[in-house]
Amino acid sequence: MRMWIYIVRRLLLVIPIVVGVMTITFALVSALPVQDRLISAFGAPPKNAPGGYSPTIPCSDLNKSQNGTCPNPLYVRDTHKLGLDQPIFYQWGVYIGNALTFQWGYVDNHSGASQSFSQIQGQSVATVLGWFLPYTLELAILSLIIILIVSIPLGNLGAVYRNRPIDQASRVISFSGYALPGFLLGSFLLFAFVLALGPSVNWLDPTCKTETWYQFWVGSWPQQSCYTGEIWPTWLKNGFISSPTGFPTVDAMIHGQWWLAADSLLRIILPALVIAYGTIAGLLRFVRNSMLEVMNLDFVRTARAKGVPEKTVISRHAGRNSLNVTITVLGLTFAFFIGGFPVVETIFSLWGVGRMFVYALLSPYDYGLIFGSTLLFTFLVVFANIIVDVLYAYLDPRVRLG
Amino acid sequence: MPAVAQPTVDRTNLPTVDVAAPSATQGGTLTEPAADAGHSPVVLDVRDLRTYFFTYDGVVRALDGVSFKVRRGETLGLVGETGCGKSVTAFSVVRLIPDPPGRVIGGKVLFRGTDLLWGLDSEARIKIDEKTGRAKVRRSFRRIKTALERMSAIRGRGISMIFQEPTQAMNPVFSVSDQLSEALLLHHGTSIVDELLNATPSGPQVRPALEALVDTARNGAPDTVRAAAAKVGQAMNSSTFGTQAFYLVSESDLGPEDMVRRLERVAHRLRLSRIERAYLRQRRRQMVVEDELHELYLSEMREGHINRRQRRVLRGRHARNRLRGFYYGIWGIRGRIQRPLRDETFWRSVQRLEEVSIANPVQIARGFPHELSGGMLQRVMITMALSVDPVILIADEPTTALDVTIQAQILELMRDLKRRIGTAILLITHDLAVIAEVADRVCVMYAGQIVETARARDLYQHPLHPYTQGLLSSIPNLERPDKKLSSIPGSVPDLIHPPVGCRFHPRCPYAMPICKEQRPPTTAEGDEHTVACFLYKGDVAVE
Amino acid sequence: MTAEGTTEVPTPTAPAPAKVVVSRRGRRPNPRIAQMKRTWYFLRRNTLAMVGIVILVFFIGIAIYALTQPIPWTQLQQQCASAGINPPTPGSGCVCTYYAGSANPGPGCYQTPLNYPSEIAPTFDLSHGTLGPYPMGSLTVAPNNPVFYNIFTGLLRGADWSLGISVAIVGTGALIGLMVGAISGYFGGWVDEALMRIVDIFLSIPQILFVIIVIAVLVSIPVFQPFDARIALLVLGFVIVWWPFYARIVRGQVLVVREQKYVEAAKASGAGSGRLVIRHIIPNSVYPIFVQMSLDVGTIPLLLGTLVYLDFPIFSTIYFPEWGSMAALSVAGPNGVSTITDALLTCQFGSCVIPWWQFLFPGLALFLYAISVNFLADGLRDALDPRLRR
Amino acid sequence: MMSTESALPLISSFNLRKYFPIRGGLLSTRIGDVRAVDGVTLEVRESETLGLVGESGCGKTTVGRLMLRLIEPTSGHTYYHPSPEVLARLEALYATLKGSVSDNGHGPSPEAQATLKELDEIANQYSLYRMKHSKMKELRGKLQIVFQDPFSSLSPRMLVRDIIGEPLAIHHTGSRRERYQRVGQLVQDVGLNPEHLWRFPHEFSGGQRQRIGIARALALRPEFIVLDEPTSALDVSVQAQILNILKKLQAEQRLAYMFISHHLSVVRAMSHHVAVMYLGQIVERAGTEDLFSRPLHPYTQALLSAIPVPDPTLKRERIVLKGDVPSPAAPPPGCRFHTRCPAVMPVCSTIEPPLIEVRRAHWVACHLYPPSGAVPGSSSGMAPAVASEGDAGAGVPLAS
Repeated sequence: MRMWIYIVRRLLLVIPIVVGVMTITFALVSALPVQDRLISAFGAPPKNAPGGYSPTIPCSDLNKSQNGTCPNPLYVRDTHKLGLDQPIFYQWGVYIGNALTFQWGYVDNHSGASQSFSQIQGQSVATVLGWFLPYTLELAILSLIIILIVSIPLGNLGAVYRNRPIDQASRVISFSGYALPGFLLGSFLLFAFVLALGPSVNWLDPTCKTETWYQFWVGSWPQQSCYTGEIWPTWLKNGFISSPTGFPTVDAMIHGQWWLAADSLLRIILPALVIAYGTIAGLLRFVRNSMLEVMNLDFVRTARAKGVPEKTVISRHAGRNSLNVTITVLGLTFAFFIGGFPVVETIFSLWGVGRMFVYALLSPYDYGLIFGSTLLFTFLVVFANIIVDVLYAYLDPRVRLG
Repeated sequence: MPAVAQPTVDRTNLPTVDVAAPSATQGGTLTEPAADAGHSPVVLDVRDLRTYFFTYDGVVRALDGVSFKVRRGETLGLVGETGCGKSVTAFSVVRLIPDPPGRVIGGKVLFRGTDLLWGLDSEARIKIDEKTGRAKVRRSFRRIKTALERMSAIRGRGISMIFQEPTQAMNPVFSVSDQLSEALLLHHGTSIVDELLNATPSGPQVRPALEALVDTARNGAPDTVRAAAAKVGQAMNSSTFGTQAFYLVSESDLGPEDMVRRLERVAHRLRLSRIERAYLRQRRRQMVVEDELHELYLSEMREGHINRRQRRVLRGRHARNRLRGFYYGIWGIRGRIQRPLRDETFWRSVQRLEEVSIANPVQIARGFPHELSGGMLQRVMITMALSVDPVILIADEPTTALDVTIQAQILELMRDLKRRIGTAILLITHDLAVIAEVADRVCVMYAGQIVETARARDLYQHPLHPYTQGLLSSIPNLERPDKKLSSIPGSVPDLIHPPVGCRFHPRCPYAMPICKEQRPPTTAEGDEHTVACFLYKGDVAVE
Repeated sequence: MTAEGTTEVPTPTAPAPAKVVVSRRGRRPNPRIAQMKRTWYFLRRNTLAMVGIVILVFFIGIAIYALTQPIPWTQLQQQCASAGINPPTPGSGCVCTYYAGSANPGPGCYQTPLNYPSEIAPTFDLSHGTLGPYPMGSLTVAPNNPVFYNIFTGLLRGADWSLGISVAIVGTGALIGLMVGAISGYFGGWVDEALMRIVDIFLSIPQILFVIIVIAVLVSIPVFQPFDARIALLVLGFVIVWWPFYARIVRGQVLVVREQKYVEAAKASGAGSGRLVIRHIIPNSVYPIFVQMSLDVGTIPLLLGTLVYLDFPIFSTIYFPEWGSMAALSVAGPNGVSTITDALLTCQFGSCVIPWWQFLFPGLALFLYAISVNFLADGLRDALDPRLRR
Repeated sequence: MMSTESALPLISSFNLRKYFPIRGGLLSTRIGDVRAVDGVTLEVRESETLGLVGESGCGKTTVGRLMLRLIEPTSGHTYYHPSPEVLARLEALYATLKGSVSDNGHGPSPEAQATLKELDEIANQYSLYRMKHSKMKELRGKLQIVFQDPFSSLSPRMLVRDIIGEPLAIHHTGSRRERYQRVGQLVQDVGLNPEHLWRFPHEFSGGQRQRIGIARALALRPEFIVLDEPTSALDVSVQAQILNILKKLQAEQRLAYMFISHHLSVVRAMSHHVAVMYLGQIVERAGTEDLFSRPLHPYTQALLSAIPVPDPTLKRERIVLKGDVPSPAAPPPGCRFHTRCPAVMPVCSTIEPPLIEVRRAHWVACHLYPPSGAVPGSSSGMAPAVASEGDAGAGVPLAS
């Protein structure tokens, strides 16, 4: 009962955060120069229009001209169309409304992304991101699994065998994780597994297109096509939307292509490792320190005095308590975790929301895609935090029972 | 030797005894009249115990040659100011000293003739730097690990403890029943599983017993209902079902036939499925192996050498059983196959809570530590410590964190339990008054040494050591409040640079030159009364 | 621990006040120094921390040494000539000094921020064989306008930039965070609620993306266009994103300290809020940020590198040797395709050499710097935290 | 120590109430109150000690902090140095108020409103809680506090010299040099020596820290000091030292103490008057001798009998109270003690007994002692307790 109240309260707390994030993006957008916004909304001004989107144009019409210039009709029309002539609060309301209803603008042919992926021209940003989200999610889930599998046992061992080889090892791992930026680690791995080892192991190579592996099992092996600029796997139906679920691995299974499924998992192992590494670094120290603190607490001493064997003391009594801290920290570092995606997806030229963000960044006027992907990532973080809090409440009766 | 055979006897027969009738026939054989406590066998004999802490500021000589005896069924009080090493003594006995920084350096802790500190000297290689006074400690972690394994055979069933802060001392994420049943399973596991396996949920005599129970419940005085419930338990030879039935009928207000049907439904849960039985048998096998391991550890400590072959055999069996256990873990329904055991242990912990006369044991057992008051938690702690029928109970400042009225309750409870179970109690507190309430004999500690040991009566009537005298006279007295409080000047010395000779001499009113030079010997003044002070010239006590 | 004999029962005869003049002459050493010694003792026992200190000292030494080194003009000219760019003379050509706000630089001249004289010197030929479109051993922003310079010199010159920027960011962010956190924690109530909600909002946006979009917007704002010291914008953007971390940490600590009895004692003797916050609360709640700050000083160059790697425009116009960006530019390619992938696209297996030296050395420098800072920070935490100190 | 009745009241509080809100529910709205202090009326006389006794959570510490205005009360007022006529008027008003409120529980009657209005006027003039901050800051020098926990009451990052000198610095008394001289003087008064000034608090033992705390409280030459369990964290021998110092200081500087403690024997050794608190209310108030020799309220009797005595020879019959203290969030109706009272009557669970003067200067809030002039002697006062010992002692002693 109290648990439900807790969850509902947590959900209510999400509202101000989401609105606040949208407000921040709104502030950033409205700080942009008006002309850029017009271009990003309506494309480049027509060649014949004098002065383009400049607010005023020189004219000789005396009755409405001051010192030889009069307002640019194109500018006036489009600002009105975009609602930029309204008071700022009204604009804010409109913006929030659109953002909440996933109207984040359109990907037009100015976008670097649309140049690379001709299929997404003219689609709405939300749709496009919806197409790409599953690829990112698969990567995220895999790397989360890696994170949990590695960091919790290692951290606990580090606390138990304190200042001894395993502790030092975990220390070095975590610090090197702090100190290795994703792009360097990714490049190293790419070197090691793609160039150094050559085609013999290119089944690990994420940059390689999946369908070639597929074709290989079908019978032909075009080695070159592994490195052509082709981006989308042709085996997926209607362009790059894998159907029916959108998750390539799942779809491959549904299509009965088990090798394909295994392959598309194999190919995101390296990126997942790169993403996981940074987060593991952050998590390990917290797990270890919290475990150390818990093991100095009284109830652990009580358990020992009861005659509970040491293994059980650590795994059951201490471990369960430090698990709460671990989960909380995982929630806190989730934003960083998400921040790794653009880089990694770029290095390994995977397709995903992060890469969309980068493409949008490189294209001059593609604000819709930039802010859209940012909002999407933020929603992911918020969602993860809700899950973490509920899990925490479930694990800790002090929270659950108020 | 019989002293060692004792614990196995306790573990096997006690559960069946006290489960049948909680308070009445409780351990009548074990109770010792206080008169011949002097002649009853010594269960704990601590000789010249030394515990040091190696810190930044230097080596803290927390315990420097502490010796005392605890006899069966008696209560020994250990009293002294903060930092005099009372708690360190207790933790050294069960080897709960956090290491680093602490470490037991030397001495003997004979628990029924077994030296708990066996193999200690080879563990520590300590170099003390004379200039800075700091120390380098080399540890062989393997030896420490084995030593701790050995201790798990002693802790709980041999020596169990209760602590000062009940709210801190219980695990916040587990319910009271979880923590109680953990202790129960650790030490009575086999018998619990046996009873669960031998329970007969159906039979000719079950139904009538249930009906009898129900109609006694309709017009029943509680104890008659309880008796009827116990009869039901006997009928199904599972005593926990008796308790469960008692609380069912006393709480719910169903019509009689519904009640009977409901009871039968509950009883039906005791009819175990094949997988559940298999699981229980596996648990039992594991418990048996663990018991054997503990026996092995005990014998190792007795005979003084490690029996590697036997260890390898037992460990192998343990590991194989673990693997079989994983099979049940992988089996998706682990929660369900564990449920019979969980219910059993839950109701057993309810029974244990009844024994310490807690009014609503079911709610308490379901509750979590943060929902209960300090006094209640302390009772639960006592229950937990005593539920394994320990030979010695070490109570470390059990009432310090509690209020006066609650303290009175707890002391009352401890006296009562002592009368019933006859466990030897080592009571550690700074409050001379509390000691006076419960202790048979008292050791007064000062700066890591025991300065005086006597029967409580003697100590309070004629204290010999100046420190004891000072302590007693500095207690504000309710009877004579007008007299000015006399206080001991100064404060406890730091144990990094303890005073040479008698450690009390800087604060001692009778300090003599010899006190500054050598440490006074422990001399006997009258029977059971020893004191370490140069003022007294009794014959040197044989420790 | 107390020293002996200091606490005899008070004697009614108090000496004359004249004898009670309080001065430390001839008494024990300054207790603060004693505390530092204590910390240093625990730090010294921590091997990794000592390693970190050594590396940091080494790098600082390098930075100082680099500032004294002249620029090899003649070498520069030869190399530029060989690379087919018009030969440089001091102040013009492919290496020049560009002052913000002055006229547009000549061809192949790359401005440096804050009127910082460009240290760009030509590369040493580090390998045999060539790689795709890029000149050997060079860092580049885009294939059509190569920036030549010597990796070694760049590394030398990079030290002070990396340190300077991250210290500036962390310092400012920590200051803001300290103020916000202290206010929020001390006054509590709706102030706390509001501020913490804001902090949550900021923290729930992925930091890297947030920094990028903030800086992107700042750069595109016409007001900032003439003002060309974009590093200031960079720092500003990072600070906007970074202060909430410190605010949250400080606030948590303040909530603990606020309940301490000594604060109440000061209140009981009439201290106002200002005095309480400045004298009691802040001094007792800053330590946790120090650790966080030192960690971030190590982390931020990596993030700079990440920004550059994402080909973020702010670095494509202004260019300066900084480890993060050096490493990033060495692996980054045009529109988000990494050099490696590019190399894979251009030359098939084994037919060409991958410029490992390009990102190995800057990457190594970056890695060593960050890891040493982390070692030091962790050692500090252990030394300052009595619970973890053993 | 005999209580000198001639002494004037130095500080007196009327009907102090402090409710801490409990927040909860969906929008964390206020779902209840923790009634930490509920209608406490106290007075401390010049250079005398009032002992405040009670179990943990009974609100005694809150009373102390309220009387120093370290927290603002929910209602009620405290008057510092009230002039005799004001005091007399106040007592009269509160008496009438109590009468008029007790006869109709709901809503104050018109005359009650009149009294309330007059009370408000007096409060506006004299009450501690209506003072402007500048005036309050001056007064703070006269009202000081010594805390229970000697380990959290001294700032770990300040030198002892600065800790003790801080009140002086706050009030800008004298030059820096004079201040340090005064600090050195204070340090010697509490029995430390000047070299300690150059240390940090963590270098001291508990007793020494408590001495530092006392020195800090004395810095501004206060008249009234709240001693909040000053010795409960200390050992007996050190406790005796501290108590002796406090007594000496009181004799030298004519200090008035409010000695808050759960340790009755210490309270008896220290104080002239004693007030016993239970669940935020005062159940008994009397001179020390009177209270300890002839306790009237069952709770006081139980408390007294629960104190363990350091003498194994004498075995007293003890009243063991059942159960725990109820939570102050939901105090039981009527007499708050009736859930644990050994002498409980049906009336106890319905009507809340007023605090009435059953003997001279001996106030009790219990239905055993009817407000009528016929005051039962101590014998009949003990009677219910004695009767209760039968069922409390026999059978299961701790059934709750």
